[in-house]
Order: sequence, then C-alpha cells, then structure tokens
Amino acid sequence: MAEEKHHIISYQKLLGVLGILIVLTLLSVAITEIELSRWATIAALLIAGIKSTFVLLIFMHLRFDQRIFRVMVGLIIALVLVVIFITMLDFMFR
Amino acid sequence: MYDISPENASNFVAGVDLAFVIILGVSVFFLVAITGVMIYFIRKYRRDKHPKAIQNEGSLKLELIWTIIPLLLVLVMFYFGWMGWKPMKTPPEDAMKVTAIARMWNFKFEYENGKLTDSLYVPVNQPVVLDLKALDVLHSLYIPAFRVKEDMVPGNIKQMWFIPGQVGSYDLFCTEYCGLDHSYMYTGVRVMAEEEFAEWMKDTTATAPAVDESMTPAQQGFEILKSNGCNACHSSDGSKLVGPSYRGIWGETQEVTTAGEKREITVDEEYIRRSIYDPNADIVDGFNKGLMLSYEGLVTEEEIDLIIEYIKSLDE
Amino acid sequence: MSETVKQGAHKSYLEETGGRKGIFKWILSTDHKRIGLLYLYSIMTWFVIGVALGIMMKLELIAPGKTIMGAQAYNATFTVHGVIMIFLIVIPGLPAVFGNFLLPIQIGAKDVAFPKLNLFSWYIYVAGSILVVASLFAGGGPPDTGWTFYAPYSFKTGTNMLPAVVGAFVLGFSSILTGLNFLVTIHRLRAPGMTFMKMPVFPWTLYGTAWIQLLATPIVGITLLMVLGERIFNIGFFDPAKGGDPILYQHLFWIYSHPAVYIMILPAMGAISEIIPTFSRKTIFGYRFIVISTLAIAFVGYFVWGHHMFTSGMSGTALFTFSILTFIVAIPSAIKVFNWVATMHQGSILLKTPFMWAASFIFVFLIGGLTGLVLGALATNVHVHDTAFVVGHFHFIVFGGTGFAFFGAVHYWFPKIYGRMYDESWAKTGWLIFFIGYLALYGPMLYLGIKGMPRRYFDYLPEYHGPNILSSLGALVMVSGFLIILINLIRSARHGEKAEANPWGGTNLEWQISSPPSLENFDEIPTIDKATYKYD
Amino acid sequence: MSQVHRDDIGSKMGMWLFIFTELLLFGGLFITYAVYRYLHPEAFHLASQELDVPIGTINTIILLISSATIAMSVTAIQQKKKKLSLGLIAATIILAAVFLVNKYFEWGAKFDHGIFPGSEYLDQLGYGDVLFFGLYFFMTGLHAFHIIIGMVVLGFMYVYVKNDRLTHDNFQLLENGGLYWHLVDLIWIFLFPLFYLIA
Ligand code: HEA
Ligand code: HEA
Ligand code: HEC
Ligand code: CUA
Ligand SMILES: [Cu+2]
Repeated sequence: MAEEKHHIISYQKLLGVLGILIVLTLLSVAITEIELSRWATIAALLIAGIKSTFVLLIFMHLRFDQRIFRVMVGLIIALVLVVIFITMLDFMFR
Repeated sequence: MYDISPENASNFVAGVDLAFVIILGVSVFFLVAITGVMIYFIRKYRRDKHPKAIQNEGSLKLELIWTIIPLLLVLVMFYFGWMGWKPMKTPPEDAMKVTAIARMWNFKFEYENGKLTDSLYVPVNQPVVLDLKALDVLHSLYIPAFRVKEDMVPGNIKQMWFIPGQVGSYDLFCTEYCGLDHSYMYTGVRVMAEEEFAEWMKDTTATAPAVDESMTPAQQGFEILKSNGCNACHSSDGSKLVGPSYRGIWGETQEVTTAGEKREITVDEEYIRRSIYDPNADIVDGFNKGLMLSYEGLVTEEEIDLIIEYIKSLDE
Repeated sequence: MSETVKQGAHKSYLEETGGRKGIFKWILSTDHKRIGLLYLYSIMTWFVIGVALGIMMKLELIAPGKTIMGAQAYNATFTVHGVIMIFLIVIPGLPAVFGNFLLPIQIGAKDVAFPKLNLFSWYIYVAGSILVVASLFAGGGPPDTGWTFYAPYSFKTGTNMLPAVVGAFVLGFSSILTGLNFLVTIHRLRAPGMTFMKMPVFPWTLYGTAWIQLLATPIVGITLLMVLGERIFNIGFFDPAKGGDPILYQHLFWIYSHPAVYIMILPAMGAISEIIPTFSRKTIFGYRFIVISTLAIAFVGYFVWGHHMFTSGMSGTALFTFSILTFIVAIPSAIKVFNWVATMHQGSILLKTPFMWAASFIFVFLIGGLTGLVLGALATNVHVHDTAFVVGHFHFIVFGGTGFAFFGAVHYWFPKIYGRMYDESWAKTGWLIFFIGYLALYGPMLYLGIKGMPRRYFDYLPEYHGPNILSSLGALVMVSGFLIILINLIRSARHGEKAEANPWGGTNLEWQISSPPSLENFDEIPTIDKATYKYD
Repeated sequence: MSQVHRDDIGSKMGMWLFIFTELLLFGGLFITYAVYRYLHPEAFHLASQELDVPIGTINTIILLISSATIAMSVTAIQQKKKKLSLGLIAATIILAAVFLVNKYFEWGAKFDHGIFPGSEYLDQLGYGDVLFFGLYFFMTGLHAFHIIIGMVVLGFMYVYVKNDRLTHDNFQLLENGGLYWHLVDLIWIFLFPLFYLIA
C-alpha cells in the first residue's frame, strides 16, 4: 500500500544497541553480585525494563512503525502489570 | 424477604438480608419498569399504528442520566454489601473455638476439650469461631440459616465466626464441589441453650462411636467403618468405588506401587494397618494416590483390629 | 447504503463450488461464509449433546434420591455439560458463526484478512472439540471436576481429565486465531469511507470480543499447561502438599474465564443492536454510547475476575476492589439496555420473530444481569455463592443472553444465509413455548439458591423438592419449543420461500447485496459516505 | 491469496497480535512467579544460588547477539544484500543452537544433583524450592520450546530468501520472523534476572 515507506535501520545503530544491551546485562549481574539487598532485584528488573525498551523500539522497529503499534504494545504491557498488581492485592493483604 | 429461618438465627442475618432487600428492590423496580416501558413502546409504535418512525440520534442528557443514576445505585448496593460482609471478617477475641475438619466426604468438629462430633453443637448467644481445616481437597462450609460460608482450603487454616441467635437445628452443607459424594457431605448445626450446652460439653464419653460390646467383633468393625466415613470410598460387596472394596482382599496377593515401583504383597494385618495409617505408601493398582489420607489418631489400633475382623468376615 | 453497491449477476456462494465436490467444497473452502456455516453445523452437533446432558441432569433432579443416574454419573454430566456449553458452544458461538459470515460483508470486504488461517482455526476447533467429547468415552470415565477444574481435586481424580484439559487448550488456540483474524480484518479491510465511527455495532462488538479472545485466552492456556505439567511431571504448582496454592489456580482460571463471559455476551449484544433498529425502522439511539460501552465492558471486564472467589479467603482489600469493579462493569450493560429501549421509542415496530427474540432477550438479560448484582455484593454473595442461585444467574445470562440473541440472529440473517424465508408462524409458536419453558426452568433455581440449595448436588434434601419439579418440567417444555424452532429452520433452509435481498428493510451493507451473497460479496468494493443505521 | 492485494501492515499487525498472546502466555507464569516469590522469599533467594550465573550471563549475551543479527539481516535484505542477509539468518540459527546446548548442560547438571520436578531430593528441600525449581524448569523449558519454534521459523526464512521468495521489496515475512525472534529474546531478558539474579 502507498502509505508504506520502510525505514532502514543502519548496521551501526543495531550494533550500538547491541553494545548497550550487553553492557546493561553485565551491569545487572554486577549489581546483584555486590549485594544491594532488596534494591538489587528492583535494579535488575529496572535494567531489564530498559533493555526490553531498546529491543522493542529499535530491534522490533516500533520507533519507526505506525503509531497504532506503539499504542497497542503500551496498553498490553500496562494490562499485564495491572493484572499482576490486582492479583498481588490478594496475596499481600491476606 | 425469605423465610428459611428465624431472622435472628445469627448475628449476620440482618446485615445480609438488608443488602438483599435493597438490591432486590432496585432490581425488581428496574426489571418491571424497563419491561413495562418496552411493552408500552411495542404496543404504541406497532407498524400498523405508527407507520413512519421519527428519527432520533440520541441525547446526551438522557445518556448522562442513565449513566449516573445507575452508578449511584450500584455504589449504594456495594456499600450495603460491604457493610453486611465486614463484620464477618474479624472474630471477637473471647469466642468459643471449634475446629472444623473436612475430608472427603464428611465433617468433623473438634471442641477445645477434645470432644469430637459429626455435627456442630453450639451454645446460643455466644460467639463461636470455627477453624476451618481441609485435609484433602477444597470443601466449603455453609450454614444457610446463618448466612455464612467459607471455603476450606488444604494447607491453609482459615476462620469463620458467628453468634447463633436462636435455639434450634439448621442445615450445614459442603458447597465446594469435592468429588463423588459432595452431595452427601452435609450435616447439621444444633444450637442449644447455654446450660444444656455446658452439660453436653462436659460429657466426653458419649462421643466415642457407639460400639456396642454385645456385637460381634466384625459387627463392631463395621460400625467403626461407618462412623469414620470409610464406606464413602469402600464397598463391602466387591464393587469398586473410589477405593478398592473390602471384600475379596483378605489373604490375597495384590499389585501395589511402593515408592514408584511395582510389587506384590499379601493382604495381612500388617498391610491393612499400614493402609490405614499410611495409605499412600502402597498404592493399589488401578487406584489413585492421595485420595485416602492417614487416619492415624482418628482410628485407634484396637479399632483397626476390629476392622480387620470385619474384613476377614466378608470372605468366610 | 449507497448506490455504488450493485447486485451482482454472479452465482451465490452456495452454488460456487470452486471446482470441488461433495464435502470438499465445504472443508477446503476458505470462503468466510462457508466457514461460518461449518462452525454453525459443528456447534449445533455438539449442542445437541450438551442439551441432552442438561436434560439428563434435570431428570435426575426431579426427585430427591437417585432417579436416573448415580452420583458419579451426575458429576461427570455437569462437568461435560459445562465444558461443552462454555468452550464448544457459547464462546465460539456468535463470533465464529455470525462473525465469520457477516464481519467482512458488514465492513465492505471480500473476505477476512487471513482466509487460510480462518479455515485452519476451524480445524483446530474440530480437533479440540473431538478431544473434549472423546473424554466422555475414553478409558477412566468422563471427567468429574466441574468445568472449572479446581485444584487440587482435579489432580487427584482418576477420570479422563487430561483429554478434556488438552481439548480446552486446543480450543483456546482456535479462539485466539479467530480473534486475531478479526482484529486485522477490522483494522485493515474496512471499505473506503467506513471510519470506525461509521461501523455498525455488530463489528464493533466483535472487535471488543476479539481483543478479549486474544488477551485473555493465553492465560487459561498457560494455566491448563501448568495443570498438565502438574499431572504429568508432578511439579506441584497448585498442590498444597507441595506448597502450591490452590487459590492461585482459581485466580489464573478466572482471569480468563471472567473475561470469557464477555466474549459470550458482547457479540450477542451486537446482534441485538442490529435487530432492534431494523425492526423499529429507526436509527439506533446513542450509537456513540453503545460503542463506548462495548469497549468499556471489554476493558473493565478484565479486572473483576475475583468475584468468583469471594468466599475463598481472599484479603479484604482484594474483596473490596473486586466487588466495586464488578458493580462498575454493570454500568455499560445498563447503558446498552436503556439505549435499546429508547431506540424503540417512536419507531415503527414490526413484530417479526427476530424482534420477539430481541425483546425477550432484554427481559431475560435483565434478570440475569440483576441477579449478577446480587452476586457482586459481598454480603449477599457469601450467602448465595455456589448455590443454585449462581446456576440460575448464569443460565439466565449465558443462555438467556447469548442463546436468545443467537436465535434472534439465526432468524434475522436466515434469509441472507440461505436465500430462503423461514415459516413465521411456526417460528413464533416455537418462541412462545421456549420462552415459557425457559422461565419455568431457571426461575425456580434462583429461589432454590436463596433457600440455600448448593449447586453440583446430585441429591437434595426433601425441603427443596417443589421448585425442582417445576424446573424439570420447564426443561421438557423448553426442549419441545427448541425442537419446533430447529425443525422449522432445517425445513425452511431447503424448502422455504425464496427471500428477497432485503426482506426486513435493513440498512447495513449485508442487506444491499443479493441473498445469498455471491462468492466475493461485492462486485466492487463500496464506498461509504453515511453513518450506519440511516433511515430516510 | 496471490491475486489479492498484498497488505504488509496487516501481516505485521497479525504478527504483533500473535506476540501479544505469547506475552500473556508468559504473563500467566509471571503472575505465578510473583505470588510464590512473595510467599517464599528466602527459599527463592537460596534456591536461586544453585543456578549458574556465568552460564546464564553467557546465554543472555548469546541471545542478545542473535537478536541483533536477525535485525541486521532485515537491514541487509532491504539493501538488496542477499548473501549477507542469508549469512546473518544462519548466524542467528547457530547462536540459537548454542543457547540450547548450554541450556542442555545446565539442565543436565541440575538433574545430576537430583533436582528435577517431582524428585525426592527436591521434596525434602521444602515448599519454596519445589516451587522455585518447578517454575524454573517450566518457564525455561517453555522458553526453550519457543527457541526451537523460532529456529524452525528462521529456517524457513532462510529457504525463502534463498529462493528469492523474499526480496528487497517483499520482506515482510522475514521481518515477522525477526519479530518473533525478538520476542523470545524479550522474555529471556526478564527470565534471566528473575531466576539467576535474586541474590
Ligand atoms: C454471558 C455470560 C455472563 C455475563 C454477561 C455475566 C454478567 C455478570 N455477572 Fe456473571 N457469571 C457467569 C456468566 C455471566 N455473567 C457465569 C457462567 C458464572 C458462573 C461460573 C461458575 O461458577 O460456574 C457467573 C458467576 C457470577 C458471579 C460469581 C458467583 C459465585 O460463584 O459466587 C458473579 C459475582 O459477582 C457474577 C456477577 C455478574 C455481574 C455483576 C454481571 C454484569 O455484567 C451484569 C450487568 C447487567 C445488568 C446489571 C443488567 C442491565 C442493567 C440495567 C437495566 C440497569 C439497572 C441496573 C442498575 C441499577 C445497575 N457472575
Ligand atoms: C451456554 C451455556 C449453557 C446452556 C445453553 C445450558 C443448558 C442447560 N443447562 Fe446448564 N450449565 C452450564 C451452561 C449451560 N447450560 C454451565 C457452565 C454449568 C456449570 C457446570 C459446572 O457446574 O461445572 C451448567 C450446569 C447446569 C446444571 C447444574 C448442575 C449442578 O450444579 O448441579 C443444570 C441442572 O439442571 C443445568 C441444566 C441445563 C439444561 C436443562 C439445559 C438445556 O438442556 C436447555 C435446553 C437448551 C435449549 C433447548 C436451547 C438453548 C439454545 C441456545 C443456548 C442457543 C445456542 C447458542 C449458540 C450456538 C451460541 N446446567
Ligand atoms: C476419600 C476416599 C477414601 C476414604 C474416605 C477411605 N479410603 Fe481407604 N482407600 C482409598 C483409596 C483410593 C485406596 C486405594 C489407594 C491406596 O492404596 O492408597 C484405599 C485403600 C484402602 C485399603 C487397602 C485396600 C486394598 O485393597 O489393598 C484399606 C484397607 C483401606 N483403604 C481402608 C480404609 C479405612 C479403614 C477407611 C476409614 C477409616 C478408609 N479406607 C477411608 C480411598 C479412601
Ligand atoms: Cu466437601 Cu463438597
Ligand atoms: Cu464473572
């Protein structure tokens, strides 16, 4: 269809993102190794969140696609989080 | 509203019934009103009477009205539902404690002095807390007259409480589906006057199953089986229920699975005792693990001897 | 809708065989209309089994004690009845049958986005349903866990739980793929000019449904997979003896199964929203609000699953949240009901069979929905949870809602599908008998529940006898009505009078093409320049 | 379908919707994980120390690289570099295989210690461990299953590119295959800290 104009992502960019992802991975291992107690897990999950954002936006082209895709992905992730949250309402306050 | 019991059968009846009446009242109103209006429209605007429709796209004002009014009404309903439920959550400190034990497919009630009964006995006008304990699968304890119900979850002891308001007998059901005889898993609640209850409570002898010394050992054995609810799963006529029949096993060899390995055993006293105290050690072929639970502490060694007499007697 | 739509001079889709013969012209065709009918026929086959099981239960319950079957048989009966009715019939029911047939036509497309996938979904459906039905007959006896498969009982029973669970899992896939297909179809294939806000309500409800199918079904998929893991590898996710939590199982199960009830009802509401304007000759009242409420139901409905577990010992916080959300989700349903009734106002109403079904739908849906409010309030739920009252509620709303809408839809689109008219007077007679039997069958259940009769009871105390007799007799009356309806439809599909392209004077695209439609639906994709449901 | 107009966006949307269902499939497991972790925090903590962090880290990096290679293969095909694209797809598949081999050794080591679902050793350890390892095997197992599917899908892509069924102006299928592969990566990004790094 006419509306398609494919964005081509350069190799440099992809490799750059890969570099960032690997650094973040090592970082999260390092953080949890030096034991920051409860915060370590939160930090590790935060890093995982950042990593997945990179994968979604660049590797999976979300940044360059139609807006509808971004909206959908955002809503789905929110949905999963809300469902986990509501379930935990039961277990945390038993 | 409905007359399944006196209004003060328990302290919760008033709150629950109030919520009921309010919700049902609003509901009946809407049901009648909407249906009425609809029938009126259908009659008035039938095509032969009203050949040309008058178009109307909608009206924001109406939409708002019929969003906001129901919204307020449901909040009211929620409120009364919540208020009726809230007192059920926290039992008072000084309540009398009874442990309710559910297993497939009967209830047992254990009182603080060790007394054990099949139906629940409670004194009137005194708070009672039930510790709910399920041994095998989910059950649920329901006393319709008291408006109380709580699931019994294995591995998780929960509580339920109430103050019986009137002397009498009421039904008590298991309402969580729990297998074959779920529909027979019911018993009763006896609410007694205080003195009567105190009297009853003191008498710990009467609880032992009515084993009559004049019966033969085998007959006594059968009474023990009956009072422990074994017959829900085991038959005496050779037919297979949830578990194997008592008939035709004595002295025979049987295929069992022990710790994952098949082997053959001969049914003797030793084996029967183990089958009752540690049923999941040897699983009889063709039956499932985990259904029968240990009766250690519920059935004494002497009683097992009588049961064995009974099992022997079947094959004579 | 507009003059651009021409009546094709092509052969109808029923005559167009694609060069295939006999049964192959059905099972190899990727035409969305034929696939819709494939679903219709397979669903109807299972439906007969489901109904028979339901009647058997009613006969058993006609008197206390054992009448026609024992406890084990009864337990298996309601389990298989529930599984068949829910997973095989009402979940795929309206979307797979009428959604397939009508969605592309109503949005002005030649087919769905992925026609081959569509046919494939049907194959999966058949495979899954055969597994479920096979569980009735294979080795260890039919499953006896209830359609909810609650742990830990479902791990302990020796009956054929596995085929039923695998079957349900497979059916889930079919449902997901259908939803996926519809979503892409709606997003990508609307005819030029048909903006979202010009789309008829039925596609809108399919859109909401498809999202639920897509997003909720995987949860039950994974739950059933865990059940399999538990049974095969002894993992212990939900086994209290190993530290698992049976309540978590219930959470996971209902995270799917509550939204699933909206899978059942949304397309039904869509069908009603088509029928009422057509027979009132009037634009639907408050189109925008009906659309928004559809999305609201789909969305909020995702967060209320806990109302099935009010007595399971959840925390007070969770109870509070779930109860209030349950009430909120009732509001969009109310909006719809009011708008439907308002549509009739000042209309020009033609009392044909589809309209009778639609009007009685509103009545029974009200009863079902309002009893849902009783269940949604905490205090009253504690009393009536797991009693016959719940059984009454969901039969009123599942079968009253979805079932009545289904019959309305069948009669409404019958001329379009087969190009023939059904017999009006037989259809009305059937409806009347059915409706009376229906009220007699399920009304008493509500009363019994308030009196405290638990559900899934094969036997009951004598004090519950009276209403049970009425209920059982009602079942028999209703089935006679059902048979009249069914026979009338089957006869008319072959011998009925030839139908015109637009026998009811509808305004949506499906009425602008010939009956039955040609293979490609439209000679030329129409351009839409007007809002939907325009009469003038 | 060939006579029908090609709709790349529709096809991509189909893929994304499918990815959503996969996300929710794992979502159910993440709920389970959250609940049991909350109920047994210490046991989860201790049990996770049984897992081999270096192997996990290496596997994570392998998957990340494979994600990058498949993304680059899409770039390559758009630039009409068929050879390069083929090479990158092949590299992705090989990396996936390496991941699985690592996984195999990792699981094997656990089995040797008597840690596997339903094992007696595990039963003795207590509830938290049973659940932790139950989830571990189930989730990584399901993930590995997805890797295998992904390899098959990419295998098809390889053949298609080779036969010129996919070309520089018709590569949507390859992009979809890539999307699926990124999903597998995405899930691992969360599995890794949740199982290996809760020290
Ligand atoms: C089509 C399927 C369907 C639908 C649409 C619904 C709709 C609703 N359901 Fe129902 N439900 C089931 C199918 C369905 N249900 C099934 C199958 C079960 C049993 C499962 C099992 O255990 O086996 C069940 C069980 C069930 C329970 C659990 C009972 C228990 O086990 O304890 C509850 C509790 O809250 C509930 C509530 C509701 C509510 C509040 C709605 C609402 O959405 C209803 C909204 C509609 C209205 C309210 C009517 C219209 C309103 C008006 C005209 C305005 C006037 C009203 C106001 C003032 C608000 N349902
Ligand atoms: C769609 C859902 C559906 C339908 C149509 C029915 C139809 C019937 N049901 Fe069923 N029922 C359930 C869903 C349904 N049921 C579920 C989920 C349970 C719970 C199971 C459990 O506890 O695990 C249950 C349980 C249940 C019980 C309670 C068991 C117990 O708790 O003790 C009983 C008791 O008599 C019963 C009776 C009947 C009867 C007599 C019929 C019928 O025979 C009536 C005859 C019907 C007709 C003559 C025509 C109806 C036509 C349609 C609905 C149109 C078709 C629609 C599409 C194709 C979309 N059902
Ligand atoms: C919930 C169902 C259930 C109840 C209640 C139950 N059993 Fe069992 N029983 C089983 C099952 C299932 C088996 C077979 C599997 C096994 O060996 O554990 C079994 C096996 C046995 C056996 C071994 C039989 C053989 O053929 O080797 C004996 C003896 C026995 N039970 C006695 C009893 C007694 C005594 C009671 C009551 C005090 C009782 N059971 C209560 C289900 C039950
Ligand atoms: Cu115990 Cu039902
Ligand atoms: Cu619900």
